[in-house]
Amino acid sequence: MIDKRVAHVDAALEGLEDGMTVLFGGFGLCGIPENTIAAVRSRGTKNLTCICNNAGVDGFGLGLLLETRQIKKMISSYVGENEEFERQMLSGELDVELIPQGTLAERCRAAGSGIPAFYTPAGYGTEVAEGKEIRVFHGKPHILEHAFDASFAFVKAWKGDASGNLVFKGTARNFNPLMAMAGKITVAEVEELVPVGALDPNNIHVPGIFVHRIFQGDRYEKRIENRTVRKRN
Amino acid sequence: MIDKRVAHVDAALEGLEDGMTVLFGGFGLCGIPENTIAAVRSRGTKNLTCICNNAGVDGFGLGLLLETRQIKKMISSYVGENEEFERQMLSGELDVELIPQGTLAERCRAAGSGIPAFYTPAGYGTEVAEGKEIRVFHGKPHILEHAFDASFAFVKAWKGDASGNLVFKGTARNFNPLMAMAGKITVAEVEELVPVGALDPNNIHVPGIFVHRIFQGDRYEKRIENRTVRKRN
Amino acid sequence: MALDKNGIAQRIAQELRDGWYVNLGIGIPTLVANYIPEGIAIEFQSENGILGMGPFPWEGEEDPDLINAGKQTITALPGAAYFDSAMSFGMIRAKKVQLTVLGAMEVSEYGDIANWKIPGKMVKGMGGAMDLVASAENIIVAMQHTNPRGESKLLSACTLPITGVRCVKKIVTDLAVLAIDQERGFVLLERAPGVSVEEIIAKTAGKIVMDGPVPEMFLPYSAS
Amino acid sequence: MALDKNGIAQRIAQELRDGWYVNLGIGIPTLVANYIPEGIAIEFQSENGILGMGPFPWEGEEDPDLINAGKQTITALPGAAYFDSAMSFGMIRAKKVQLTVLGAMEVSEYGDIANWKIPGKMVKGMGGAMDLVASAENIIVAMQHTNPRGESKLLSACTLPITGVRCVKKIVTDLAVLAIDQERGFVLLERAPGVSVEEIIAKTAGKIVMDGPVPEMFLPYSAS
Repeated sequence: MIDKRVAHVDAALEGLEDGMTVLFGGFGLCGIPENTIAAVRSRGTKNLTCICNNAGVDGFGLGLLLETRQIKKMISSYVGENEEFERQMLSGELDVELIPQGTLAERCRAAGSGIPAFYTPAGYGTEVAEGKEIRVFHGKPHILEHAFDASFAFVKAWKGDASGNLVFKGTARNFNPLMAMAGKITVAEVEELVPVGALDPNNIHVPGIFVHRIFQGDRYEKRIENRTVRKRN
Repeated sequence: MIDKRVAHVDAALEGLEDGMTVLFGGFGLCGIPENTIAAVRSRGTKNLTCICNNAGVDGFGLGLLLETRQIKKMISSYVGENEEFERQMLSGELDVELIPQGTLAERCRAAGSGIPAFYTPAGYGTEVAEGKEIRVFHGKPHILEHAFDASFAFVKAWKGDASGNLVFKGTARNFNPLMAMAGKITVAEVEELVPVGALDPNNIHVPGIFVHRIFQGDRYEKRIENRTVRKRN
Repeated sequence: MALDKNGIAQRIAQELRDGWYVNLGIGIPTLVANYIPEGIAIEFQSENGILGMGPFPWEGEEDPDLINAGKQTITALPGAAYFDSAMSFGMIRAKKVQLTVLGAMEVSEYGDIANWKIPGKMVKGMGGAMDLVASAENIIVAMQHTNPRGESKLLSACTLPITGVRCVKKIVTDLAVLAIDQERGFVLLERAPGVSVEEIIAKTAGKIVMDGPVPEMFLPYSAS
Repeated sequence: MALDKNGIAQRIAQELRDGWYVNLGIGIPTLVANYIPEGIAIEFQSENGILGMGPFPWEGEEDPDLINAGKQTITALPGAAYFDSAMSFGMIRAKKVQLTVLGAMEVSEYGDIANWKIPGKMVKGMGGAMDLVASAENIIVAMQHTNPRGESKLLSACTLPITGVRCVKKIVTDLAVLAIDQERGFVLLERAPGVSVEEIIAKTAGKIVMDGPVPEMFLPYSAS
C-alpha cells in the first residue's frame, strides 16, 4: 500500500506556486474543498488560474480567494451570485473564460485519461467555437477541444483511505473525480479518513493512483446556496 | 421509475437482426453475458459483427456463436485460446479486426458519451495507424479514433434493479459499463435483480438511463480460463 | 387570456411520454415536474449528477450534498443514481435524455436559441446550456412571447449571442405553442385560451405559418 | 552464466522505487512481483481493471470474477480498487503507472518494440500492449537475448511488425542490462555473472556502446 497521507493541509500544498493553473472540485458550494481553499488563502499564493465550474459566493468557496486577489483568471461555466467577482471582472482585474459545462467536465476527464483532444458538438455556431477547428461527423459539426493542463487538483471527498481511494456522497461528486484524475499533483481532502480495507473495492469512485496527497479536513460548513423545501402541514 | 424489466431473455433480443453490429461485455470469460449469448445462438441471428475484447474459447463464450457461424466479423484486442476461431480466421470465413485494448475501451466510452472522435497515442507508428489521421500534441504523435456505432450492447452485471441501474463485481466489470453506455439498445443480464431502492445511489456503476432491457440470468457457469493458485502447505 | 408560468409548464407537461428521461432548466421548466400526466413514468436528470431527482425536501431535511443544477436542495427517489459531471454530460451528448426544456431570451425561426449572454451586461455563463442544446434531439423552449419591453422574442434571426444553432423543436409561450420548421419558420400549432391568432402574429417578429385553423390549448387544470 | 527467468525478474525488481504503480506483462514480467525489495511500497495495476493486485489465491479460494490481464485468478490486497477498462487505460495513457515491464520478440536500438505479430503465423492480437508502450514513460523489456534459433533479438531495426516506436528505456536479458540511447544505440550497463562483454557484443545485432568497464549484475539472491 502506497501511503498518501499528509499530516496537515499545509504539507498538502507543498510546491504550489504563484501563477500556477489549478483545478478546484465542486458545483456551486456543493462538494468544494473547504479546508484546501482556506489553506491556499493563508499561503497567499497569487496569480492563480483557477479551473472550477463556479467561482463561489462572496465570502465563501473561491469567493475567499477572490477577496484576497489571489486569482488572476477563472475558467468556469457559470459565475453568477458573486458581487466581488463581478466587480473584478468588470474592472478588468480578473480574466474570465466561460466554457460549456460538459466541455469543462470532458476536458478534465481527457487530461486524466491521456486523451489530448476530442470533438464535441457543444458550442458549435456560438462564440465558444471561434478560432477552433470544426469538423463534421455523421452530418453534424463538432468542435475540437483540448485536455486541461493543470499543476494541482484540489478535490473534496466524503471518505478516503491512506492509499488515496476516494468515495463521494450524493451530488457532491460532480467535478471532483474528474479533477482528481486531471491534476499533476492531486490533493484530496476527505470528511472521513477510513482505515485501508474499509472501503469496498467495488465502490471506489477515484482509485488511489490518481491521488498524491490526502488528509482529513475539519469544520465543514457545507453552506447551502439555494435552500428549497416543501413546507410541512 | 421507468421499468426496464423483460420477462425473458428472448424478449430482450427483440429487434436483433442478421448483419447487425453488436457489443459483448467481458474480458476473457470473466463477466460475459452467458444467458444472452445462449439466446443469440438459439435465435440463430447471422452475419453479426461482434465487438468484444476477446472471442471466447472453444465451446464457451463467443465460441458458441463461432461454432454456429453466426459471426461474420470480430473486432477485438486479443483472440487467442480458440481453435475454431483460428480455423475460421485462417480459412477466411471470419473477418477479424484487431485493435488496441485501450482504444477498444475508449471507442465504447466515446459512443456512450456523444464524443464522435478522439486522439490517442496507442498504435502510432504501427499498422494500426495505417490510413488514419495522425496529429501531434505536445510533441507526441496521436491517432484519430472514432466512436463505435453498434445496434445492441449485451452486458452482464452482478446486481441490477428494474430501473436498469447496474453494479459489477471485481474485475468482471471490465468492458461491461462502457458497452452498456454505447449500445443503441442495451440489454443487461444480472445475477441478481434486486428491488428498486436496494442499490445505494452512490454506488451505481451504470445508471439505468443507459439500459433498455434487464433480466435476471440463471445457471451461471463462470468458467475460469487460467486457474492459478498458491498451494496450501 | 395569456398563460401564467404554471400554465406554460402545464402545457409542456402534455409533451411528456412514458419512459422518457427529462432535463428541466431553471425557472418555468422546473415547474413542468408538477404536471406529469398520470400513468406515465418519467425520470428527471439534473446535469450536476443525478438521475431520479425527486421533489424538494421537507423542511429540516435539506442535505447540502444533494442539490440540482439550479443549486436547489432536492431529494432522490428510489432507483436514483449519482454520477460525475463527465458521465452526466456523456449521457446528454449521447442523446439518452429524451427531452430538454429550457428558457430563452430569443428563438429564431430556424430554431437558433439565445439564452446566455446580453452584451454590455454581466455575463454569468452558459452553464450546461450549450451542451444541452447542441446534443438534445428534442428541445422545448418555455418562455414569454415578448420581452418586458413588449418586443417579440420569436425572431427571424437572433440578435443576441446564440447558445445553439437550429436546435429548438418547439416553443411554448404564454400565448401559443409553435413548432420550428426549417423550411417555413414558426408553425403556429395552438393558441392560449382566448388569445387570437392575430395577436400572436402581431407579437411574432419571425416568419409565422399555419396549417389550417389554430385550436386553443387544452389545459385540464385551471391555468392560473 | 546466463540468467534464468527468475534471475531476469530479480534484476528488474531492483529498478522498482518506493511509491510506484507497476504494470507487469505476461510471462517473465509477472515474476518480478516475487522480488520486491524490502522497505518499499509498490502497487500492481492490471489493465483489465484492478489496482492493488495481490498474489494468486489459496487453492479453493479462486474467484472467477477476479482475474488479471493474463486471465489468471488473483487476489486483491486491502486498499485495492476495481474499475472499468476505460478508466484503466485512462490511467495508463495519463502516465499514472510509473513502470511497465513486458516481454518482446525484438527491440531496436532506437527503442522500437515488436511483440505482437509474426507474419504468416496466427496473430492473437496486441491486447493492451500498444496502449502501454505508447503511453508509459518507463518501459523495461524482459526477454532472452537471442531467439530459439540463436539470433539476436536486439537489432538495428525491428524486422517484425512493431508494437510501438522509440518507447523502450531499458532491456534486461539473460545476458545483460542495456539502456536505449536514441543517439548511440544500446548502452551496455551490466553483464550477467560470468558472461563476457565479448559474448554480449557477439549476440547483439544492433549498435552497442559502453561507457567504460561493464560491471556484473548484483543479484542478492542466488540467480537460479
